[in-house]
Amino acid sequence: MNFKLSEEQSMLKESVSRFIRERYDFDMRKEVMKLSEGYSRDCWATFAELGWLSIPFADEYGGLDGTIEDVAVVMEEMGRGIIVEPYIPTVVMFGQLLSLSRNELLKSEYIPKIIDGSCLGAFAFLERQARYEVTDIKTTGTLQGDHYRVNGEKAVVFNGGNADVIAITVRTGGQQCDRHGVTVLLVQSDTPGIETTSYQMMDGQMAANMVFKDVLIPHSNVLGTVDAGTELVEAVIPLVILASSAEALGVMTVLNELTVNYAKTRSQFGTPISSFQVLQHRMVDNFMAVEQSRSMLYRGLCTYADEEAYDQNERLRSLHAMKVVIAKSAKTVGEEAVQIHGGMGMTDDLNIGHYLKRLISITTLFGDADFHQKRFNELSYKT
Amino acid sequence: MNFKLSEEQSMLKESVSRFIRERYDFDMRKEVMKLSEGYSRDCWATFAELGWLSIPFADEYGGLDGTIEDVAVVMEEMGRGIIVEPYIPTVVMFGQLLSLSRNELLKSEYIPKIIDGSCLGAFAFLERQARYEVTDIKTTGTLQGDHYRVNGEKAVVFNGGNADVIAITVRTGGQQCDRHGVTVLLVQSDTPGIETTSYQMMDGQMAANMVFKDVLIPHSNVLGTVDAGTELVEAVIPLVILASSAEALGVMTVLNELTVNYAKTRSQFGTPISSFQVLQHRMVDNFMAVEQSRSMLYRGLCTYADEEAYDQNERLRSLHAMKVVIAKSAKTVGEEAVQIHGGMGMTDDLNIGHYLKRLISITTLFGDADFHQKRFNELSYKT
Amino acid sequence: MDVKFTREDLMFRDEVRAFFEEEYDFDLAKQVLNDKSDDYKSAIVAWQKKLHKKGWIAPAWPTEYGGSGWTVTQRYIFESERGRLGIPDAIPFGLKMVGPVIYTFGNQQQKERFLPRILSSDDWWCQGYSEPGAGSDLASLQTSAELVGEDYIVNGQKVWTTFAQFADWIFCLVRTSKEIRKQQGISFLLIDMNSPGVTVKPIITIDGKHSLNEVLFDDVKVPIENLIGEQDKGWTYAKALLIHERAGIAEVADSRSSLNSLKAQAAAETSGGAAIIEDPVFQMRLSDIETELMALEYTELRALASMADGGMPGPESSFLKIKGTEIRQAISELALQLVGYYGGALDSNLDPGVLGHDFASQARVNYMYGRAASIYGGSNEVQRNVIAKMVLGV
Amino acid sequence: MDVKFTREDLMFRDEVRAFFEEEYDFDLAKQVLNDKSDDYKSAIVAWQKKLHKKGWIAPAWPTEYGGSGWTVTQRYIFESERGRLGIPDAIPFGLKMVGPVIYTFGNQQQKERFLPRILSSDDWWCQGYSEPGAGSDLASLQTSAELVGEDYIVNGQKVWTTFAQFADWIFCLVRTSKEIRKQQGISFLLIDMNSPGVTVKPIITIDGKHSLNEVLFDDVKVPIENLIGEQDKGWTYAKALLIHERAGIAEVADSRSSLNSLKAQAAAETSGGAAIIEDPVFQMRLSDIETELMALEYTELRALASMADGGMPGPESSFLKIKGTEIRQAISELALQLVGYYGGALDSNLDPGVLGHDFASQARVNYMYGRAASIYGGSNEVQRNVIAKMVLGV
Repeated sequence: MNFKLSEEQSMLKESVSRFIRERYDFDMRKEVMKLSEGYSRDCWATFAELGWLSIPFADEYGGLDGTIEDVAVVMEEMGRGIIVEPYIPTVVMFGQLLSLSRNELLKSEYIPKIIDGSCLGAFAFLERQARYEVTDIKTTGTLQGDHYRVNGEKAVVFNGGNADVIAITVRTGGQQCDRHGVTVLLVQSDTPGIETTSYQMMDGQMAANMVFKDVLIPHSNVLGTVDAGTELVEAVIPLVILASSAEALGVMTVLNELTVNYAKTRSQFGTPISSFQVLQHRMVDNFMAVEQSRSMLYRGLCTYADEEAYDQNERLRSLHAMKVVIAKSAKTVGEEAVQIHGGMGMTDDLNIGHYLKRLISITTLFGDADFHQKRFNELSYKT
Repeated sequence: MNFKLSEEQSMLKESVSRFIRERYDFDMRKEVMKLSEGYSRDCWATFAELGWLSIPFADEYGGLDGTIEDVAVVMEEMGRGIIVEPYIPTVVMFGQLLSLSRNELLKSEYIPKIIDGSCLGAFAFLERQARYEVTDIKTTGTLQGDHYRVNGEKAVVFNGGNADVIAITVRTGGQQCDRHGVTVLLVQSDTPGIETTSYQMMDGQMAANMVFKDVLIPHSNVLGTVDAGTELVEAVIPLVILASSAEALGVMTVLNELTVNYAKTRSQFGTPISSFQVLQHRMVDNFMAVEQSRSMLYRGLCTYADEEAYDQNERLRSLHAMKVVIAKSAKTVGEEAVQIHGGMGMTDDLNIGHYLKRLISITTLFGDADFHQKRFNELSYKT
Repeated sequence: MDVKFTREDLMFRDEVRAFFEEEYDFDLAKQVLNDKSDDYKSAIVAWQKKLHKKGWIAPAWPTEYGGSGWTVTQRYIFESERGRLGIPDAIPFGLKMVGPVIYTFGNQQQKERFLPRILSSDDWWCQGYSEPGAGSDLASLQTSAELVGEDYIVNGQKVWTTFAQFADWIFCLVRTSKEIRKQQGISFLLIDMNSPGVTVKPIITIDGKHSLNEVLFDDVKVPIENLIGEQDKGWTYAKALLIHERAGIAEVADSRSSLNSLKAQAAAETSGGAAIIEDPVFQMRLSDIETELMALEYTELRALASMADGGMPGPESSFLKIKGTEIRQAISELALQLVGYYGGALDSNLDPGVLGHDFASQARVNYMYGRAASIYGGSNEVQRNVIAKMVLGV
Repeated sequence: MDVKFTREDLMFRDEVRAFFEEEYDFDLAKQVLNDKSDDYKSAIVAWQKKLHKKGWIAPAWPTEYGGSGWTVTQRYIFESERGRLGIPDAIPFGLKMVGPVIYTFGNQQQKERFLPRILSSDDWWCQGYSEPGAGSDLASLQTSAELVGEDYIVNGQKVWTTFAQFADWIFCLVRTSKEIRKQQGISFLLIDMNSPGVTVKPIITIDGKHSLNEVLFDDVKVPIENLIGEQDKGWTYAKALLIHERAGIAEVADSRSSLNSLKAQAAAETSGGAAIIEDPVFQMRLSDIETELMALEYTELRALASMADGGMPGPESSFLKIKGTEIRQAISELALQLVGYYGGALDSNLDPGVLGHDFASQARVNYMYGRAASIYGGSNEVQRNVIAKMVLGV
């Protein structure tokens, strides 16, 4: 075991870090958020140039053949900048659904476009009633000839309004919450019958409400296997939560740094507030919370990667536990950052609140702390 | 609403308080605990003389016709002295089962003896498998002629070894966990077939394991109604938990006083440890925890007493919530007292650990925090 | 101990219940209470005027100044019913803050001039305490008031001023002399918000809303008759107010009302086809809060009862503030947890209809703005210091 | 990053597993491990001798002094297997405390004299640091050592000395001169427990057991060759040890083992006819702890890996101590909760057979003695102060 970054990882890390320093400080981020699309096409082009969009894709499509650890290194740095560009929706969600789909035609058509930055993706999985149950799907896909006719509504589709292509879960069989009978389809966003309402989330990311009315999607656009879409989705979720957990780690690290620095400079009662033991100990607890989070990220990465040493149960346990520890830490670290910044922490002008908002979004993604803890319990505690 | 003590209550309080000051300080308590019976007959005689044993009994049997509030006043003071004499087992558990039983013969026989101190009681309700479910009863009572033949085992019978008479729950009908089919019987402790193993608990109270082998108990010794013993037991439990919660309050109050005083006198790093802000805030939290506990005790007393203003659901909710708040406070207050006393808090010679032990026992009695919180939830949260 | 309600108490409960149900405009409240706009202000004022007409606007005031003359139990009942029905508390700045200062420390002329318009809600007040360099350490304030002839000339900057944008008057702590002990030399001044030289600048908070403001004073003339009590003694008045005003600070009724909403939403929202309120883990999260709230309700009642009995004011206001805000924050956190993905949706400009409901964005706003509760009015850290001093004696 | 086990790692895992299963006497352990008697001592020593024979007694020592020469991953594997099987750690006073001080700061003669007998467990060591007036503030210690000829004459009192009743030797911090800075003037002395003038007095703790002692020194003669390093520099050696010894302090494997026992009991104990481990609320209590423990396991691994890479020692030992003891205490609290009424039963003298099992009294003992974990070895408050200084720089 060794947690030192490889030379390549160090270079990636430094490249993201430099980008944020030079082109994406908090004021520049504010400008990006004001753009009508809610993200910067220029920045996205730079991501492509710097190779970040190619990391987890196979060599044969022009990818870097990188691992999820490599993605995590990039995501942690992106967290430090709370970058609003749709890296997770495009590269991790949509990109990995595609990568793991075995649909060679679609892969060779779209992966190169993701890598060169010309194609944005999204994954429409959430329905109003579903909460964190990804198999709770009412949207129907009815096979008619060589097309599926899709009807239904998807909510909070990350990057849905800007995406060129969308992966969508539809029910092709079974009952509303069944694992079986789910199919993942790829659809062009300009296909007739899709009504998209795009909006900005509290964390600056874009999302959309998407209504599908008699949308025709060719059978050849099936990602994975018909009716067995749940397996594909469940193969991609670990990658998403590993990547976003790394991002959360970046966010938390910055928050702690900012908070300690603020405490050292803010004076009350004639002394820096960092001299108050109560604040010291709470900042220590926040430091430990982030270190524990980093440990869980590493544990998640190690366990996920090592199919030889760990069975599936243990691999899932580690991922659920990772989400639990990081979500709890994020809550404490984010809220304490506001508290210790006092009134300043409450202002929309300062970055603190924005980091907190991103943390909340990340910890919600594919399930909050209680959700994952209950899954963990199911896998861990039996008579 | 008014929470000032009445004149009579103030006198009771002062009488217990003086007794502890003069005859039951921590060293004297140690001597009591060394007595072979684990309590002092002399002290018990004094309790009788001072009228404490008569409080909750009806005037016609020589009682003081007092309320549960009056008992609470006494119990809070007893908590300050962590008195090991079996007030709760005798006066509250056994005594109130008897009082509420409507069995006039038994009442006129035993209540005067409880009041004059010549009769100790116990309540045998717990079975090995039952945990906090008082209806989980395997011990059988089989009616034969005008006697019940009782077979089974009761564990952790408070004061079981010293009691002259024992109230016991037996199953006279239904299945193991049924509410119906439970009967409460009164039995002389010297009845043939009872095998008692008496021992001292960690908190200095005495308890016993009691095996019943073909014990014959006359039908006239039924307390309450045959097969409807659960109702009687459930009428007494609120009184027990109100009384013991008041005791816990006394214990916690003393612990906080002792801890703050210790912190003021113990010097480390050239200053009293009470000057450390982290300890200050934790002592403040402990102070607030005890005040919240007192509020819950009062809420419990008020709501329990006022059948006109509150329905049964609300009365039960208040009692469950009281147990929850007090159990949580007790854990924090007790453990923090040890922590702030440092190594000294760990020694068996000091009183701190003994107060902690009593708190643990009280919070376990008739259900711990999680147990009561789940009952509270059942009564509170529905679709 | 007197542990039961009297027959009169129960009749009063029915009267309060009936009044609330008949007079409060629940529909209007639903529309405007969350937008913090002028509609919000007028709805609040209209309701407060109804309470005033009924004689119930100022339960804690002495009857000679317009108080309702209730027993402690009646106040408890009024608050319980208010919480049960989800009716918001009156805006505190006039009724709970400057009003008591005026009737306690003001002169006859001030009482006659200001108290009636506070009771009738004709004047909207705001509080000018905090400054950029004086937050938890309030006594460090720098806004100066120099007596020139019959007027104070006020210069400086106040910050985090809630609803200054609606206010007719502001009560301010200002520095009137530079003594060595910084608590000395502070005066308590009432300033007309329409005075020349007063500027209000909005502060947008992390909920995306405008409740807070900076208030700038640039050579603002304040007539000397607007000084409360003696010059340089303002700290004493402000502190007396802080310790004396124990009711309300815990916001028990408001927490009760939020908790009721939360329960209703948890009964309606589902996960895996089952209502979330049926989830044993979510139930524990709820009752962790609800049991503490039940305790706090009685802690407040005990404080009121002790005050009514002539008990000395102790650290109760700090206690009630800490616990009250901790509970409010805990409720807002659980409410945000409940709405899941939807809590992050829709930052501001879009029709909540996109989500099919508005309670998710509302949960986010409450959570975000609620972070301030442990900061304002003396941070919870400072309140713990106060209790440490007053209770532990350290 | 290197995230997978190698084939060699997996083979090592099998070897450790096999060794533990064959050599450890699980039955004996069950009988004696909780009684803290002489049988306890001899069982411990017997097991440590087996580890020594295998070359695994001192994984962290440099190989030249008898260390096992493992990689970080091997140490991690060894600890994981130990925790999984519930095998206790070696007694730390010789192997993890005084041993490293001797091989780092001792002279050749001291190394030759003491290290082999530490490795072979022929000497039982105890630690003489705390004093009645010097707990968290260790540097205030007063036990004096005055050099008279070739001997130090030691006078004073140590307290909270674990297993002094078994010990052959005690390593002590003593005051050899009264400098202004109290950390100066402290020396590190090795004292034979059989020296005339040494008295051991038991301290019974709130678990009712005897693990701790007072150790009194009355004109005890200690030859000068038992001084480690230079006179008056003992504080430096003690502190270096504290920062350097990062492994083990978190007691991850022991917590894992306790958690496994707790799970087994929760699967066996019932409430309302159902196993307690099926209760969703109890499951949350369990996983609150288990997820933190999983994190801590990797925090320790990261600390080891960083040290193996030559990383500078930082605040890791404080971190591991705080989290490790918090987790151990949380487990003991939940274990006590699990046993309900039985946790309070049977104070000491009675056959646990009365209860039909012994794990309930054991749960109480663990809980009670476990309260000390956040006090000893530098209280958790002091550890947080250390991190504040080293990490936050305040």
